[in-house]
Order: sequence, then structure tokens, then C-alpha cells
Amino acid sequence: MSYLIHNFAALTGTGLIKGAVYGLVALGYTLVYGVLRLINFAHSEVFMWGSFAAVWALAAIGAGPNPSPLEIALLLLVALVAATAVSGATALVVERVAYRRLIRLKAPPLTALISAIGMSFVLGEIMGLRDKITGWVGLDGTLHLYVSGARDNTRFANPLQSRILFNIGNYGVSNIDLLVLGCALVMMVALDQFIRRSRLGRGIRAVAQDSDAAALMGVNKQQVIRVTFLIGGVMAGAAALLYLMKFGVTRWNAGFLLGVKAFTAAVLGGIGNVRGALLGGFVLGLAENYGSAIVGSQWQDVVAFVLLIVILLFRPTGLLGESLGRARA
Amino acid sequence: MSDTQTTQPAATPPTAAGDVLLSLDDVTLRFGGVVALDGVSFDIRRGEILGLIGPNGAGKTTCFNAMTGVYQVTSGQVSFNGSSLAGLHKFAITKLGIARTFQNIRLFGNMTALENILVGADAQHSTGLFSSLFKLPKHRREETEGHDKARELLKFMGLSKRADELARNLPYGDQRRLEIARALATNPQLLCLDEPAAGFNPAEKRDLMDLIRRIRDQGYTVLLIEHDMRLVMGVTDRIVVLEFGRKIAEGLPAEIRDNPAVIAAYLGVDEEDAS
Amino acid sequence: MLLEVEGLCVNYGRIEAIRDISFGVPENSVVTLIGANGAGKTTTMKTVSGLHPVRAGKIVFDGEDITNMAAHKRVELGIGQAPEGRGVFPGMSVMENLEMGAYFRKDRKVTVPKDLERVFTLFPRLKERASQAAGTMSGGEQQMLAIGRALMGRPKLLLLDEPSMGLAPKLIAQIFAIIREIHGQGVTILLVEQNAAQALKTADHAYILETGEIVRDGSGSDLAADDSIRAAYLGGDV
Amino acid sequence: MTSPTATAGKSRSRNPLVTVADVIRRQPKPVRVLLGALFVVLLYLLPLLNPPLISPSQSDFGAVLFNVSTYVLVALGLNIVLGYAGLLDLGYVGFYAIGAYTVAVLGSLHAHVPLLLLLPLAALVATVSGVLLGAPTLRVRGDYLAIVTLGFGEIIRLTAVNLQWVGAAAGISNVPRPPSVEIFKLPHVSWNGFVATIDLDNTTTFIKFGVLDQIPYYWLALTVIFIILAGEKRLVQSRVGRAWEATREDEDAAELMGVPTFKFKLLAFSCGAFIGGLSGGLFATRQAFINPESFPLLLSILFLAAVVVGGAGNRWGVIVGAIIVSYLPEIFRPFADYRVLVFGILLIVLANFRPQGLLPPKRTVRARQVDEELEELEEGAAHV
Amino acid sequence: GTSDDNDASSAPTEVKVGFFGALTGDAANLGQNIKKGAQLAIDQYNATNPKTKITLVDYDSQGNPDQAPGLAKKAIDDKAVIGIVGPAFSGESKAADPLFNEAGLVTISASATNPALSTNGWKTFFRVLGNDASQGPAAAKYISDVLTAKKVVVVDDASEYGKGLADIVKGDLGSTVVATDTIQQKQTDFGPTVTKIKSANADAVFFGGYYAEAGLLKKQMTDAGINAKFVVGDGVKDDGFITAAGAKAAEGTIMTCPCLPPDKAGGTFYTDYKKAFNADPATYGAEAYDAATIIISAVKAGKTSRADVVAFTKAYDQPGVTKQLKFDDKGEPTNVTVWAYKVEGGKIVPDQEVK
Ligand SMILES: Nc1ncnc2c1ncn2[C@@H]1O[C@H](COP(=O)(O)OP(=O)(O)OP(=O)(O)O)[C@@H](O)[C@H]1O
Ligand SMILES: Nc1ncnc2c1ncn2[C@@H]1O[C@H](COP(=O)(O)OP(=O)(O)OP(=O)(O)O)[C@@H](O)[C@H]1O
Ligand SMILES: CC(C)C[C@H](N)C(=O)O
Ligand SMILES: [Mg+2]
Ligand SMILES: [Mg+2]
Repeated sequence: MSYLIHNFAALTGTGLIKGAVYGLVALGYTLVYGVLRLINFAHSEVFMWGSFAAVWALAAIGAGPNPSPLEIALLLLVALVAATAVSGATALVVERVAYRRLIRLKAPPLTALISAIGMSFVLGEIMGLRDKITGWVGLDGTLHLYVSGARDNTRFANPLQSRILFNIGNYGVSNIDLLVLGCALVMMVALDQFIRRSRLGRGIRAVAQDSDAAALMGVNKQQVIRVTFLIGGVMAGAAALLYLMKFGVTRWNAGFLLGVKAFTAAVLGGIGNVRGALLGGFVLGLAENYGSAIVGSQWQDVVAFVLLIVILLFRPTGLLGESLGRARA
Repeated sequence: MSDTQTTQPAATPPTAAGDVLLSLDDVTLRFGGVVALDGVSFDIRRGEILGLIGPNGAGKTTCFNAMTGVYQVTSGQVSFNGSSLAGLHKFAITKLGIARTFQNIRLFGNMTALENILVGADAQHSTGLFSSLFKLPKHRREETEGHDKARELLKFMGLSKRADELARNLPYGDQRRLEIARALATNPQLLCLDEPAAGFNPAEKRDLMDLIRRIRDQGYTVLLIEHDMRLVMGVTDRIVVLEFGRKIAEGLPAEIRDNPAVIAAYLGVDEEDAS
Repeated sequence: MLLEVEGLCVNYGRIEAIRDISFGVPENSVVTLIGANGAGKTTTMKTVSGLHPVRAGKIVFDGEDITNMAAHKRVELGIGQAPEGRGVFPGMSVMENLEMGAYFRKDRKVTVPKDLERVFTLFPRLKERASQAAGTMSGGEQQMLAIGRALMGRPKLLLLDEPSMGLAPKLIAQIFAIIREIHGQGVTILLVEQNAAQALKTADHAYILETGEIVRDGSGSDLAADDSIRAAYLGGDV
Repeated sequence: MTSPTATAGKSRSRNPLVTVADVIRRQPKPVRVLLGALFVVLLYLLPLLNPPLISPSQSDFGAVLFNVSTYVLVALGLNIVLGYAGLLDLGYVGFYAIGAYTVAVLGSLHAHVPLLLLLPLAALVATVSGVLLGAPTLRVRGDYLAIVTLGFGEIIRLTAVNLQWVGAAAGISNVPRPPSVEIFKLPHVSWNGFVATIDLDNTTTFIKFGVLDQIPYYWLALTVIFIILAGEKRLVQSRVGRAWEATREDEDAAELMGVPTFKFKLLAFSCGAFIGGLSGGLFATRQAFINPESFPLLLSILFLAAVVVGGAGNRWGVIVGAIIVSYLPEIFRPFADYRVLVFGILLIVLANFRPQGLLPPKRTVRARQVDEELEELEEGAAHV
Repeated sequence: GTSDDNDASSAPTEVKVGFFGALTGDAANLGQNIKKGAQLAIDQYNATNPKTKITLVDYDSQGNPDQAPGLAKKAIDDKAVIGIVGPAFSGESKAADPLFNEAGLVTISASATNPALSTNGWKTFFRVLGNDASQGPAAAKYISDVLTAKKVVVVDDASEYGKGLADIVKGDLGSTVVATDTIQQKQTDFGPTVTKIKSANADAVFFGGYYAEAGLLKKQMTDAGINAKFVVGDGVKDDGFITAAGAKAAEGTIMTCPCLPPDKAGGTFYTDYKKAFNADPATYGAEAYDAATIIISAVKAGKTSRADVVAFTKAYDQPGVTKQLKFDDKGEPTNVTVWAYKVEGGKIVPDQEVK
């Protein structure tokens, strides 16, 4: 316990950062769930593909050893564009391949879940087999830089060196910490406002609640669904870059565990609720850290899941509830 | 209730108003700022058909919900056969003898018509894990009994041909009738119908009226919410009128028809138009 | 003709819900479809608004063939609908539901305040409950909301599917008055009703639908005077 | 994901599996009984017959069949929870793990209880844990339940990883085997192309539970499956089964029709846990070694896939699904590294072209036809 | 399948040797490098055009003990398999070896180091390297004598190997251990562990586990401004560690390993390996070469039944490229060395032998 108190700042800091990444990834789950009432199991792979896009973009540019601040900013921008573009595109592919037909047929939600699970395997395996697949077409030599060690950790050549800016308690807050936290907050607020204020946002909510009635209001359901996947994907891409800056490596299966956590965060906050995703992310990140300080870090996931169960028992629709609404009994 | 005479729970003569079956005593129910029921009191007597009418949003469905345990009342008391229903589970209230239908049909869409009714009949059964695993005599007895009752009800409702069709594929009118059959299968003393004629044309409404009378003649007590005045006036023994969650009138159909408050609040001036 | 339906056939799987029906709705008229349960009225409405696919036949609106057009595009052309079962957005407030009605309009900024005013005058209850979640409104209140919402889109053709269902008698009278009023403002209306007496009184022209086929048509007053129609759909005396 | 079996049901026309099932259903009773008996005998003999095409080229057929039968068992259990009661359980592997650990901990690590006692005990412990988990959590609805159960599965696994008392990450070895009786030896059939010969050198001892020959384990599992099937069928055709279905369709309405939904959900949950625990126990004794990595979240997902791909709510369907999910990867072994990829593609294809599962739940003929035609029509419609 | 006795009278024209270890998965580099050693020995033997050819078959466990029994069974079922090089990791050894023992199929591991493995009475278990009962104390000794650390944090990954090794190190260091922590395999965020290390103000951290997690842990330590020396066991001794941590963060990490620097291996091993694979031999390549050599010798001596190979191995006493190859009655080598390596200039280089 005294350990928790002494290291409170550090545990809080790292917990918040982890939570921010959870939250950003959770958005993808929350949005798709909100609109389609479907768990997009392949979202973790959308994240993973974005992380590779960022890695490769910088590898392709081949940044010099000591970039100037301007260069750093540019490099990061390139990585961001690559990650969000690829994640967004991957999300659209998921929608097209795994969902579109099933949505049109109004198939049982569980079937869509299985389809998404299949998609998740496919996307993960393509990345994990990229050496073999490119080998097939004889490109592995040319692409060696990108495809070697397909099942191993791939390092992100972060142009921004981690530097501790100031201390809070015993926690050294680094430039990367601030960047990650700041970006996550800004994106989250922007998205929340978008959903609440914009016309398209209202369209998304309408489809979520009654897609036939929404069509009668002139809402293009197909488009709304695509936009939803796209936004979720873009957010996952941004999360992927932040994740890389903080943790430094990615891997063909990097999305899986993170995906489970992010989904948990989404539910914790109230699935279908944009603000809930961020809140859920933070609560989960902090709970893991505080929990591990109290009962040992090997128990951190257990702490997180126990907390989740307890919270759901008392607030059966998550901390903030489902904002996209429920019908009357 | 005897188990063998399943569709005749009470042997009271049809028209004579019996003892008080259900009573609402100063019931208030709030949703946040909205007062859906505001000190409502009335009784339902055994064997009667009581109409519950009132403008939209007056609190009629909320009344049903308060009686069947969907909502807990904010204050006041609902009692059935003299004992309070407060804190009872929905299924327990059903078992005590209150059954209902829904304003928006809520059948078990992927079960057949027969199965829907069997679920209702099971309300009074007690077969559990072991008796069904080992096909104990109790299980067998209840199964045959349930099936017999279900067939009988299907016939009563004119749904015999539909027995093996999925509920969700039945035409709207049949769905309404099936809901009533399912409610009857629970062997209720009080049957609550929430706008059973909504979406029916006049001919169908006439059939429904007959049906409700026949149900009452079987000995059930009926509480009916309905906006169609010909139906309400034609079939009910007594009427309670709500407005803004308050009871504004109670009496015989003829009295209600001429009650100025009811006309102002509900019927409108031109009664011809309002049929 | 604002709306022309020709040889329309619609199926639910193997079930033929609509078999080869043709009818027209002239500009600035009220046309009603009457028929028993399951006759195919709702199906017709859904097909016109694009919620259900056509198996055979043709739908022309304002001179444009819309047979295979997506539902949301038809809205932009000016087809509005208050669907059966109301279809309000349960988790949105009453106000947001009404705003959704003008979702597709480019001139939202101008029209919404005016139209809101109009809907609130028609249905004061909606104004009182502007911030209540639509899903918690009573059945009749939701019906008002559905009609009000359809009006927010200023449709050229308004499809009303049993607007009086679940409404109190007094309100039913009001609803028909409203229908006449918006008709007076130049809106064309296709009305489906179980309340045939009222519907025929209001309509310029009426079609009788039986098990997916049009069996008769004529002016509202003619049909209302017809004995066989009276017996079958107006119920006579009870 | 509010209700796992949505209303609009669709399956493509002329599903061969359905047709076969219908044809069998139409036979007179004695014929059906005879066919059934023949089929059962065939199932027991299957690993000895080693039929070409069916038996995988690169793995031991007996072992594969055992693996398939544990999946079948698990799928039957999960089908009660998911298919009948409509409870989405993403942590089903937790019960499987509890069963396996009960057997391993009490049979090897801390005691030496004989296996024949351990198996029922495993089922019992899993059932109790099902009740303990279900009692507080089953009030949570729909997808929230999914995440709660997912959390439960992970808690079980992580506890196993970190708790020294159950062997921690290192796991438990020397799990006891069922007692052998060794009465006689049965020769295998070996195939040369399509020519069968009886291979007297390659025999299976009836009944010797060794490490090398897994066929007796398969027989054991198969027997358990038949027992479970019989019990499950009786349950489903009773008040219990109807209550489950009604709860799945509309929980509030069910409650208002007198169904104590909570009680029945808990019952479904514990029945599922019982079967899950039993199959976990079988797995442990066959495997002889277990560690927490035997029970990853992914396994829950594969179980789920088995049930959904086969057709949640239909016992024959989920059996087919379980066979597909556990057996196809064996067939795919020649694809080596591409196995999972191929499997993923297969899941997508199956989901998209058989959205109701390969053998959807029993529906009346008419209902099915409506669905099929509707699907065809909608596919044809030029709606974008 | 059943009876596994082979008729040993006439030498077959082909036998198989299994390689059992992670060839894919998170710790795949380790397995791949070990396999190459065995492959080299077998290729060299086959090149002499012997009467009985040997093929090396892979049993890819992905380093996952859960897969091990199934794979072991597969190897056992294939009657042409007369010996196994591996299993490579301790965890999978524990899961698979009981089966090999029951089947009488020899296993010679070039890398599994958990001490308890040899205490199960398995008749078929052999390994050609020192176990963690020597590696652990060596690491502890290095920490206290060479690094003269006063405050040490010991972290493990809960695996059979990692936890086993960390526990030994902890025991040996005694009171200088100020904190311990356990992480999970496949985990990527080590925030709480890093916080613990930082708050303990440690001057050395020992990690028992594999390179994938070690790399991430070290990077996050460095990012958090921790300068403590990072000491790890053989499971981290792979370039994958440097990839994961980044060369800068990896610099200065100390790795112990009961293995000889490959260039110190006897004979022409080093040059042969370089020629065959166009790369320097990595961790345990030479040991695997030795392990395979023992089975090859058995074949050369005409011992091609499983039982004969076990007996042959038991009695073996010949010089290998890493050491004199001879086993005690538990299957442990009689001759062991432990070396310390360090990361210097982005490469793993030998530091000194720890005695
Ligand atoms: N869950 C709820 N939250 C807030 N308000 C509610 C809720 N349920 C009902 N109300 C309000 O309570 C009032 C009574 O509703 P109720 O459904 O009982 O009306 P009703 O008399 O059945 O009307 P109708 O004839 O239109 O069905 C309505 O104004 C409704 O908006
Ligand atoms: N989703 C559906 N699946 C199968 N059949 C359907 C479906 N919806 C409607 N039908 C059938 O199509 C026919 C026409 O139904 P429709 O709803 O159009 O009738 P309606 O005239 O609107 O009746 P109501 O007065 O009850 O609203 C009916 O026989 C009905 O059973
Ligand atoms: C390859 C080695 C690093 C394996 C490790 N020594 C173990 O016992 O698991
Ligand atoms: Mg109501
Ligand atoms: Mg209709």
C-alpha cells in the first residue's frame, strides 16, 4: 500500500498513457457497435496494420541519424498519414469483406462476429506470413527490408527521442508521454463533438437506432456504415502511431491483447458511447497499474477484469451508459 | 384453481360483479419529472370487463406495467386478491394470476404458435432439470396437460391451422390473437389487454368483441385498454378514465359517454368523427 | 400524376404480398388505400419509399423512374413517410427526432425553426416533452412524433401508414383535420387507414386492396356510399 | 448483438445437410433406429477403419478423432448456453480449464484421486463455478454478458498462470489415465489406394489407455457424447428448453409470461459449465500434461465459431460445426504455414454463405422457404 | 499406432532425426539457430554418402508447452524417427519428455536449462549443456562481483525456464535483492514493472525469460531514465533482443549462457557454419551440432533402433566441438562452462567466462 502511495505519480502517469491508447482503439469498437450492434473482432488487426504502415513509411524514407525538430515533425506526420490511411483502408476492407453482405441479409449478429473473427485471422496471418507470401511472387528479395522476420518484433525507428521534461513526484514526464496523452485527448474531443454536432454524426446515431426509419429521413445507411468503419480505422491508425512511439515495436499479433483490453475499455465506459471509450480506457489503464502495485504486476489483468465485472454488476450498461440509446420495454 | 378444468378458472356467473380481484390504491408512479400515474385508485371485480381509457400518454400502459411488476410504484399500493404485489417478480405475479398482452406485439418470434402457448402454460408447471432429464411422471403429466391446453386454446382462438408456424410469420391479426391465447394459457384470473384492436378494421373489431365476451364467459376477468369507442362501449361493464395520470371518471359506459369531462379530454365534441 | 405505380409485384420470399397492382396519385390530391389486415397496404408503402425491393413492375415519381432507387435518395426527391409502427429514434430526444426529419434538407437553417413551430402548434404535447427520449413516450405520443417528423422534411408526397392507429378519438379527429390542412398547403398525400370511414371522407380517390390485388377504386364519396364497401370496411353498426 | 439469433433467418435453398436430415426424418421408425445403430457402430469403428480421404494424412487419426470429440462435447455445452438460452459466453474455455485443472490438481499435483471419480468431480466443480459466476453476473444482459464471461475466462487462465498451487505457468504433468482393462486386440484396416487390408501388426488394445494409442480415449469421449446428447434432448423438449428459448427471444416478455428467467439462465449456464468441465477433464487425462496456455481466449472463440458455423440452437448443427472447426485444420495441414489463413478465409466464406449456420435450428418448412426466397430476391435487387 | 520396437538386424537406408523446438512464434530465433547447428551436422554426414541417410524433421512447438505433447506423439508415431534434438525450451521439455520416455525415444537437448528436468527419472533425457543450477549462480556472481551491485531487482516471466532461473539468482543474491516482479509472456506494456524498478532505485536488474519481452522491458526502462545494469540469461541471448530494445537501449546488457562463444568451438565448426549459412553461428548452434553428432555416431555404429540409440547415448564419451560429451546417470553433461556476454556496438560479444 505504501508502495502505491510512493509511486502514485508514476503509476498514474503510465496508466493514463496506456489508457489513452486503449481509449483510442476502443473508439473503433464503440462506433461500430453503436451503429451495427456488432462486435468488430477484426478491429485489432486494423490497428496492427496501421502500426506496420507507420513503421514502413519511416523505413522507406530512411530518416537520417539526427533529424532537426522540423524534420522530426515532418517524419511523424508522414508516419501518421501512413498509419491512418492504411488503418482506415483496412477498416473499409473489413466492412466490405466481412460485413456488407451479412448486413444486407440482416444475418444474426453472431454470424457477423464469426465473419469478423475470420477476417481477423486473415489480416493477422497475411502480416505474419508476409515473407512467405512475397516469396511466392518472388518479391521477398526486393522487399526484404519490410518482410523479413514476419513473426518477430518489428522496430519503429522513432525520430523523436524520449526525453524527460519534468518530474511529477517520482515520475519523469517525457515529451512522448505528453504527446500521446495530448493527441488522444484532442482526437477524442473532436470525435465526440463530431458525433454530437455534425449532420453525419446525427445520421450515425439515427442508423444506430432504427436503420429503416433513418433511410426514410434521407440517411444513406451504406455510407454511414462505411464512414463509421473509416473513422474507427483512422482512430486506430492514430493509436497505432502513439503506441509505437511509446512502446517502440509492433508485431503481427500486436493487436490481439490490446484489442481485448480496448474492447473491455469500451464496455467499461458504456459501449456505443464515445466519451465512455476514453473514460473506460483511463479507468482500465489506471486500475491495471494501481492493482499491480497492490497485488503484484502479474495480477494486473486479473485486477482489470475483476474491476470490469464489478462495475458491470453495479452499472449494467457501463460507466456512462449507452449513449446511442435503448428502446422502452 | 383445478388443474383439469384448465380454461375455466373461475366459476362465477358472467355478469354479476364479484368480489374485488385487483385494486389500485392511491398509486403514483414517476419517471424523473414525468408523473405518469398520480394517485390513481380503482378496483377490478371478479368476472367483469373493465375498460381503461384516456388520452394518449394518460398512463394506461403504465398502469399495466405497475400491475404486472414491470415498474415499481413510487407510492401507493397494488393488491391482488387482497395481498400486496409490491416487490414481487414479474413471473411471480403472472403465477399469481395476472396475464397481459402488449401494445406492441411481443411474441417469441422464432417459436411456433404452439410453443408460444406452451410457454404460457408452463407458468403453472414446475418441471425442472431432474424431472425432465429422467422423464419423471410429473414431467409427463405436465407435458400432456400443457399440450392439451394449448391445442384447446388454439382452437378457441381459431388458430388450429397455424399451430406449427413460427409466430413471426403469422399475419398481424393472428399474432394479436396468439398473444391473447398465450396470456390465457398462464391460467390467469385477470387478463389485461393493451389495445388489442389496434390496426384492426371494423369487421375484425367486431370479431374481437365477440372473442372478449367469450373469454369473460369462460370466467376470466378482463381489463381492457382500447381507443376504439364502439368496442369499448359495446363490451365493457364499467369504465375508468385517466387523464394526465389522474383518474377523471369511473362508471358505466353510458355514464362515461355523456360525462362532459371525458368528452372534453378524450372523446372530442363530434362523437361521430371519433368512432 | 405525381406518383405512378405500374404492374407492381412484391414478394416476401415465396409469399406474394403484392400482385400486379397499378395506381396513380395525382399532384395535390389525397389518395387512400383501404384493405383488411395483411392485404398488402404497408408493403405497398414500403415499396414506394424504397424500404422493400420490387420484384416486378415500375414506380415513377415526378416523371422519374425510381423503381430501383435507394430509399434515402427518394427522400431527397420529396417522398416522406410516417411508417407503420412509428419508427421513432428511441434514444434521441423528441427535438432531435424532429431535426432528423429535416436531415436531408440543404436549407435546414431556415426551414427547421419555422417547421418546428408548425409541428409544435399541431402537437403541443411534443413541445412539452421536447427533451424526453422518444422511446419513453406513450404509443400515441410516438405517433404524433412520427407524423411531425415527416412534416419536417416538407415532402411533396407524404405517405401516411395508419396515422390514427393507437390514437385517442379526439386526436383522430385532429389528425384528419391536419391531413386536410397540409393537403391544403399543397402536399400530396397517400394514406393508408383502417379507419375507412374517415379516410374515404378525406380522400379524393380510393383504392381497395384485397390479398395483394386492387379490387376496386373510385372517388372517396362513391365508395363510401357503396353498400358492399360499407359492409366490408366500414363495419356498419356494432 | 442483442439477441444472438436474430429474427430474419436465412439459409440458402437446397442445403444438402438439411435435405439429408429431412430424408432421414421421413423414414419409418424401425428404419431410423436401424440406421442410427449402424451409424453409431460405424462411429466407434472409425479410427480402426482409417477410411482414406477422411483420415488426415499427417496426423494420427485416433488423436484427431479424440480432439474432434472434445470439440463436439464442448459445442454441445456451449449450444445450451448460446443456442438455446441465448447467452453469449466468450469465456467458455474457463469451465473447460476448471475441469482440466480439477483432474490434474486432484489426480496428480496434490492428491491421487482415481480418474473415474475425477471426471464427475471435474464436471461438478465446473458446475459450481458456473453457478458462482452466473449468480451475480447473469443479470447483466446481452453483450455485456459477453465481456463479463470473457473476463471470467481470462481470470481463470491468469490465475492458473500465477498461482503456484495449481502449478503456475509451468503446468501439471502426469495427469492420471483411466484404468485399462486390456481384454483383446483389434486390428486396424490399412489402405492402399482404395484397397483395404487388415493390418494385424497395427492393433489397438481394448481397452488400454496409453500415451501412444489414443483410440480408447476417443471411445470414452464418444460414449460421453452419447450420454450428454440423450440428456440434452430430454431437457430441450421440456419446460426447461421452452423457457430457455422464450428467454432468448424476449426476456421481458418471457418474464411476464411466468418464466423465472434468471433461474433458467443460471440453469443453462451451469448445464453448459457441467459439460465444459467434463470435456476439460477428458482433455486433461488424454493430454497427460496441462498448463495455462492450453486455455487461451482464442479457444473460447473457436468454440463459439463451432457453434455458430454449425447453427446455434440445433444440436446436429453444432456437432457439424465442431467437426469442421476442429477437423479442417488437420486437413489443412498440407498447407503448413497457411493453415490459419485458410481457416480464416473459410470462416468468412461460411459466415457469408450460410449465415444461419450449416444446419440451422429446426424451423417449419414454410418459414425456411420464406427466408430463402427473400435472400435470393434481395441479392438480386439492384440496391446500393 | 502401437508397437514401437524396430527390427535392428539390417540397417535401413534412411532414418529420421527430429528437431523439436520453436521455429515460429515469439522466441523463434532461438529455435531457428539451434536447428541450424543440428542441420549442419546432418548435412555433413549425408555428404559422406553413408549407407543410412538421415533426414532432419521439424517439430515446431512455437515454444508453447501446450503444443508439445501432441508434437511428441507425432514424432513417436513416426517409426523412422530414432532420436530427437531438443526439446529446445524447458517448458516444452517438461510437457513432452514424459511421452518420449514412455516411448523410449532419445532426446538430446542443446538448450533446455531448467535443473529439475533431469530429476524425473526419465531414461531418455540427455542434454549437452550446463543447467541453470550453474547458470544462475554464475549470473549472481557476475552481478555481485563484477558489477558490485548493491540493489538488485529480479524479474521473471513466469515460465518454467524464466522463473526457475530467476529464483536461483534470487536465492544466490540473497539480501541484495530489493524487489521482485513477474511479467507475462506476450505482454508489451511494462509500466508497473518499470515503476517498481525505478522506485527501488536498483543498480542492477536481472531478468529471467526470453528475448521478446526482455527487449521491450529494457526499452521501457531506458525511456523511463533507468540506468541500472540489465543482466539476463540465455533466453535473451539473441539479436532479437537488440531489435526489440533498439541498439541504444540494448547497449551494455549482460547475458549469461552455459554456452561457448562459437568461435571457440573445436574443429572447423565455426568456418563450416559460416560457409553453410552465410552467418555467424548464434546461441546454442554449436551445442546442437554436438547433440546431433551423438545420434549420427549411433547411426554410424549401426544402432538404428530407438532402444539402441538410448543405450548408445548413455555410454557416449567422445570430444565434441563444445566439450567432452559424456553424461552422468541423470543425463546431465559431466563438463560445463558458463560464459558472460555483453551487448556492445549493437552486437552480442563474449565478455568473460564466469567461474
Ligand atoms: N420510462 C419512461 N420514462 C419517462 N416517461 C415515461 C416512461 N414511460 C412512460 N412515460 C410517460 O408517461 C406517460 C404515460 O405513458 P403511458 O404509456 O402509460 O400512456 P398510455 O396511456 O398508455 O398512452 P397511449 O394510449 O398513447 O398508449 C407518457 O407521457 C409517457 O411519455
Ligand atoms: N416480414 C415479412 N415476412 C413474411 N411475410 C410478411 C412480412 N411482412 C408482411 N408479410 C405478409 O405480407 C402480407 C401483406 O402484409 P402488409 O403488412 O403489407 O399488410 P397490411 O395491409 O399493411 O396489413 P395491416 O393492416 O395488418 O397493417 C401479409 O400476408 C403478411 O403476412
Ligand atoms: C533456447 C534457450 C534460451 C532455452 C532456455 N534455456 C530454456 O530452458 O527454456
Ligand atoms: Mg399505451
Ligand atoms: Mg400495415
